[in-house]
Amino acid sequence: METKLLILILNGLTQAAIFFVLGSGLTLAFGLMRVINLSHGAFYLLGGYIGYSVVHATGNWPLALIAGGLSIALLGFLFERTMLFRVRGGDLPETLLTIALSMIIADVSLAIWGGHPLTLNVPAYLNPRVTIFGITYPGFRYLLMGISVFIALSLWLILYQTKLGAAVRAGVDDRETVSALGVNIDAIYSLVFVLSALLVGIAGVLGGSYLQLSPGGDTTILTYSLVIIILGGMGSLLGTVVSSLILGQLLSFGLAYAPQYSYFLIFVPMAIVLAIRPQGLFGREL
Amino acid sequence: MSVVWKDLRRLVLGVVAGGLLILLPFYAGEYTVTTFVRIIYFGFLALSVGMLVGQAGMISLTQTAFFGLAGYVIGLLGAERGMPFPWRDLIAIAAVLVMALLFGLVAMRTHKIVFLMITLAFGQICWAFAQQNTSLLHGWAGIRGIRPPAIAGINFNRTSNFYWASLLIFALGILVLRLLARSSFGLALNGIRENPRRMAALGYPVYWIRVAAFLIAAIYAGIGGLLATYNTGIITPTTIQLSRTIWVLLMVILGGSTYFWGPVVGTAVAVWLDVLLSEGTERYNTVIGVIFVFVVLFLPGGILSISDSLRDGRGFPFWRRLYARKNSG
Amino acid sequence: MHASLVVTNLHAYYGKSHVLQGCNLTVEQGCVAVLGRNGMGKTTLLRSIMGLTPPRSGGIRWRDKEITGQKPFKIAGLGIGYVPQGRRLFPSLSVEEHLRLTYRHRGLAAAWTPQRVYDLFPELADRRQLSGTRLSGGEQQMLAIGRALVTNPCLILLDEPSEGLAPVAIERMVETCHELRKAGISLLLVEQNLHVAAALAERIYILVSGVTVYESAAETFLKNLELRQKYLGV
Amino acid sequence: MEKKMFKNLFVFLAVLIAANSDVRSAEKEIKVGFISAFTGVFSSFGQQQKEGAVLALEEANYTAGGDKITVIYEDDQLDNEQAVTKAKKLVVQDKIDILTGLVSGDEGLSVGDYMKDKNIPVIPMYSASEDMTMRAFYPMIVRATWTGAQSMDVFGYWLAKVKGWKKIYAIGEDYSYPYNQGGGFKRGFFRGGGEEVKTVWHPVGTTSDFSSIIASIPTDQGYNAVLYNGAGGDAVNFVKQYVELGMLQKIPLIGQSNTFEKPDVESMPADIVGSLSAHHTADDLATPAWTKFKEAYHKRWGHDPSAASEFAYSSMRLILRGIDRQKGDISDKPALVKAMTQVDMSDDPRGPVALDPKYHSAIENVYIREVAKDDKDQLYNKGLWTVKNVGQFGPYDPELYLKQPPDTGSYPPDTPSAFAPEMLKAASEYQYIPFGQ
Amino acid sequence: MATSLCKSFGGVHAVRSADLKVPLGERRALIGPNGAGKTTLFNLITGELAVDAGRIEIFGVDITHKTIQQRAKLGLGRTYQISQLFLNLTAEENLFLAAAAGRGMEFHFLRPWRARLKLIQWAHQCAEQVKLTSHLSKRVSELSHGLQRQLEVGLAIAMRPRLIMLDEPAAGLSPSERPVLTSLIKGLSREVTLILIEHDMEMVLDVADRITVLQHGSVLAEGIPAEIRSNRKVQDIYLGTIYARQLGSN
Repeated sequence: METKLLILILNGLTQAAIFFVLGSGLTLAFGLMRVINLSHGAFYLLGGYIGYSVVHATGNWPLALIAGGLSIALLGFLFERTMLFRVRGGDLPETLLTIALSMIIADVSLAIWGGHPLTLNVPAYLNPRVTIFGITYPGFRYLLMGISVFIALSLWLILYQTKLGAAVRAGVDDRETVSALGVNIDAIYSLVFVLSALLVGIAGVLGGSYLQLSPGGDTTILTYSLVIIILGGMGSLLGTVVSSLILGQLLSFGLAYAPQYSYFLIFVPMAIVLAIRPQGLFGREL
Repeated sequence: MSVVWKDLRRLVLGVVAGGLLILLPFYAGEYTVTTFVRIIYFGFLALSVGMLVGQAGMISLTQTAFFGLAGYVIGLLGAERGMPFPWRDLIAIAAVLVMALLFGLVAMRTHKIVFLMITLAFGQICWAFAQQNTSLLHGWAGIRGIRPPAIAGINFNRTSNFYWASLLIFALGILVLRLLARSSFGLALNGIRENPRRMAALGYPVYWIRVAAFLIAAIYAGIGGLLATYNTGIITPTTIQLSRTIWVLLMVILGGSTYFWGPVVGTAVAVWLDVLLSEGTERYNTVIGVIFVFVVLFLPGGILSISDSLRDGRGFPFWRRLYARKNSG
Repeated sequence: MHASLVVTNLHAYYGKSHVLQGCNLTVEQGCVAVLGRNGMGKTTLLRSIMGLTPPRSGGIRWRDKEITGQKPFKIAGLGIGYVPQGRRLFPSLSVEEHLRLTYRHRGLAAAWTPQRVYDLFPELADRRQLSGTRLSGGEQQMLAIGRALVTNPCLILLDEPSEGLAPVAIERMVETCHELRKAGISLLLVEQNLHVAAALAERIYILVSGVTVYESAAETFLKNLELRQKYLGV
Repeated sequence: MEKKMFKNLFVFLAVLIAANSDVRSAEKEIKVGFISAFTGVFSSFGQQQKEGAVLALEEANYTAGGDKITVIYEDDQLDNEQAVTKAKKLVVQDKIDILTGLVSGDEGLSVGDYMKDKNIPVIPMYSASEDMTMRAFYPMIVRATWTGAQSMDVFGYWLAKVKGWKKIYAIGEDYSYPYNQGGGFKRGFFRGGGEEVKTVWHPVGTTSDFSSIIASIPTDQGYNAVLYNGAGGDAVNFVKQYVELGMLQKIPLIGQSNTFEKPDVESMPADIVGSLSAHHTADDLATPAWTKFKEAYHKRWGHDPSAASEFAYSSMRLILRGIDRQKGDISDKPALVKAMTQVDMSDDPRGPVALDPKYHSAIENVYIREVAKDDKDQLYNKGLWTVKNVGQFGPYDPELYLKQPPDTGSYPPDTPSAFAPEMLKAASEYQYIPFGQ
Repeated sequence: MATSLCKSFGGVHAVRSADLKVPLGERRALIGPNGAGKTTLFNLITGELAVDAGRIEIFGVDITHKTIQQRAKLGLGRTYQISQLFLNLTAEENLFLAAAAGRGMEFHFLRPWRARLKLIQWAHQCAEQVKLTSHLSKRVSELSHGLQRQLEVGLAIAMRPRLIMLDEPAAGLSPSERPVLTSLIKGLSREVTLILIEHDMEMVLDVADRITVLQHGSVLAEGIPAEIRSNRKVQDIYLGTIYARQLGSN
């Protein structure tokens, strides 16, 4: 039973890892641009699919990770530069545009990759069966946690230790003043959106390797992402870490002890937090 | 004089349009009638969303949940437990009101984009519950075999009868909403949309007015849900899934959220588009997505804004938009 | 590296209200002050120069280059520093980060670096890691000036720098401005506090309802009590 | 402004009405409505169905009984409300003569419910809800395919009786089709002497990480196998994680009929070779009918058929042959249905199929299969045993069977003791014949 | 009416211990340099900001912890430095909203607002008072800035307050537009108490019965206009202690 508990915690951490990669991109874009990117789920799916095609063609998983991430970053860049910037500042048009994009992406993906569930083959050297303290747990999941921690640290470093990060935070505080001081805030907007897209593209490849990709996955992923950032507080990196950890464990233990209601369960902390603190655990008042 | 003339013309137009609608089952095919029934029940849902978006400036993504809740209640009470009309229907509306009050009390503490996200989350909670609860709501399968009641010996299983009943309810719904929009409550809602801060300073209970608007909108969604469920005979979690919610929002924006008739026009176009597209192409989601992008970027006021800007001599909004872009760039 | 800002017949709107209704102004060397009562468009004038409120018509030339309608960051990049009204520091950034964020070397030998700013304002050096908004009013103003300074501008636009400051702090601020001028930086000052303007400016412009109605050497204006009464009510 | 809007609305309505006046074509054609999930979560099955049906139609050159066959495809995204709406559209606007398609059990029941009084034959293809041909049966339904329990009863009985297994841990998707599959399995397993089928349900499509469910499987309580009672994306996830967590070494994995179906099995790790399941098809059938079908299918679509595509092929052929039998005169719908039930389907690719005259359901072969690896390292389902002539009631007396409640998430119970004792006896015995004989 | 009010924002004391007592019917002006805390004090009284310490009372009722709405119901009306109007509604609708405020009209769901003749009449009267009668059916967004400022005052009087607080009513007005507003404010009923923040000294001297001067968040001086004009301390904050000498020597 001890083993079971440990595995459940490890599962929760794995879930948290993928949740964090998902949520961080969304929360980053929201923090600076106040854009709720509802095509986040579709980006995830597409990133995963592109990764799948790369693995299928080359057998090179790390290449797929990079390709999936970069292609979504490129898509994000194009979308931001050609459409999103035209409606900047309008909640409704921004939201609607991202919805529309997600419909198109999901449908085009269905046309290209079909409706069968696909999964990226992780090469054996990345997925050894690791046994620690008598618990056998897939090595890829440790890798996943590692990648997630790496991303979290990188984001923290970028945001809090670089000039770029300072510019981003200053832009969140007062975008007008920061631009009057010589910072090209529009370029930073694009950059943040691209970074957000890159992260979700990577999440797609990771998720497609650890789970699977199939039509309809986009809305599920979008819902998870929204719950993560609402719970943690929109725009807060720390909040995303904490809420990913909470939701990961909740989902893991929920599946073990009340599998029928596991999905419903993840909404419970969100509902409680919303009723008490509408801005989320670590969010700022908007 | 000209005012009288205008009123007369409006009256004539109204009577002719009304007449055409009432006589529809006599000159149009059954499927056309069925489609109009769909327009009516989705129209209720669109009015619900449109009232919140257009009149009160609140983008709510929970309305389909109320739509579904009403359907589930009549399914549970009517089809499964044999409760007669109108009790099950009244209880359904009451249930919608209770849920709207609960959600409203929480959601109205927030504004704008946070409100949008919270209502989105509420909608998802309802969907997740409906999908996962197998003991009461039968999960995925939902509830089947819901039939419209026979009232005064009229069989509402007949498409034309059901259509007339729906049309009557819809006309009443439109009338009430019209009165509401012109009432001091409607004006207060507009005031809140424009400037909640000033409304508070004038002494209006902004929070409660918003809650009341949310309740009224929920009733409209609920009525739509009743009609829809009677029409299809089943209620399932897919009725309240996210894509449906988004679809409804599209209808409202397509028609023009700030216009009274906007949601209705949008629904009519969208439902018909759905019918035509699903026949013509398997990729209709892409087509709808592209239309959506087009509307948001170039026709943000919706279909009804076309005639407005033509009348103002501003040209077709699409070209105006492009032109403005060129100039500023 | 000499400053030359020429504003001609500038019109700008704030929403629907026509705030600048034909504004003319020239800054060459030294310090120019724009005076006027509240709501006369002084702040909007600075915002228009910075590109934050793009003018509807009229021209802004900076070193013989048209900058009307440019993006704010480009204008800043051309060597105009900005100290906004009310300081507008970034709550999320520490003092150090404020200075590092806007620091631009421009290849100058005697560039203003964060270190030089600390030398100028030793009180900031002690509070490097503190959030900018947790400083006192005077320190906040120092930081706002320092933040503009490290962009190494030739001209700094100062919007009501004395606002909300204690007399001692105002004195300190005035001293600082004198030092900046010695370092060859021109100043365009918007003030309500006549004494700050008097202590700093060489030329004075008066703005009434968005129109420059008066221009002269500072002394001429300050000595003329009748004019002061007419335009400023003091 | 208002007047303008009103006018717009009016013009708009007029246009709509004009555009939709119903026109019936004069030339003689038979219209077949085809509702399935071509987009959304189940789109994979919808696609396979379409491929199978199109193959049958092309072989018949889109004619039957001398008439042209037109198929109208409608996508319902597996949304039951949409399914009914689309059925309505097909009936009322397109005036179809026959309705087919239908992937899921609930979809079948919903559409079936609507079609009840429409006097139009309904030929469900993959929808396996047993009630369609049992408790909710009406004479216009002809199902030449299967019910959820049909193959699973055979499978459960075999595991208990032949392999001697006593305890199974079943994890399934929480909706009606797995209920029926699980129900069939339990009946067969208990009848064969099984002692427990511990059942856990999880939500469909939204659970992506099953590892916690897997970690909760007790490895020390003597379970002989874990039955994964789900399909599609969930199955791929489950199986993958089951393998990765090293569970395969502890407890063998078995599946319901669709768990290891092609093409999903191709996304699963090769470690699962040997995992058992039962279905009405097997990928290595070597009968001439199957080989012919497989080759034609491969030629037309570039990949191998699955059960879903074979069922669609066979159902479409049933429709065409039924029309042939009536020589194209389909005005008498009950006669058409009767003709269909009399169609000779002994040459069906998956083996001979006959129709039960009372409930219009299929009597056919069940194959017990294991996952194997072919020479190209692709996984497939290799036949082990064949049981012939299995009907939807299995070995039970139909009246007795119908007296039992329908299968749900909580019925049948997990142990035989809480079970109707008469259900533990059978009217007939299955004959397990080695595959290929 | 307000005693020892304090408010600080992140370490900056915007208002520290300000006392203000305005008798019924008086017209009081608040002046002081930018950042002296005038608007903050204003927002404390109207309830847009919460009080850190101190007590506010109007017409004998303690309103320190009352909501904005409750204060409005007690008869407190205000205008804003930056117009807070309902831009996409007509001027008439704007005035009606203010006229109907606090009269329980907000939950009359079905009766058209136009049917409330008394309120309409009152709204029209207010429109006349702020000289907007000919613009009633225009959308506010189509009105000029000057007319919007007049409507801003119109909204405040339409809610029949007993105390009106005007926050820089002349902000952004051209000199030609100012007299209209000044006469309009002067023409208000004497039963209404008035508190006004304004920088336009001409207007202040013209309108106010008494003037309160704020500096650094506290009251520096208070008196009738003539007293204030000659008050040495007030001159100091305009002329300053440090630079007065310098200026004198210039």
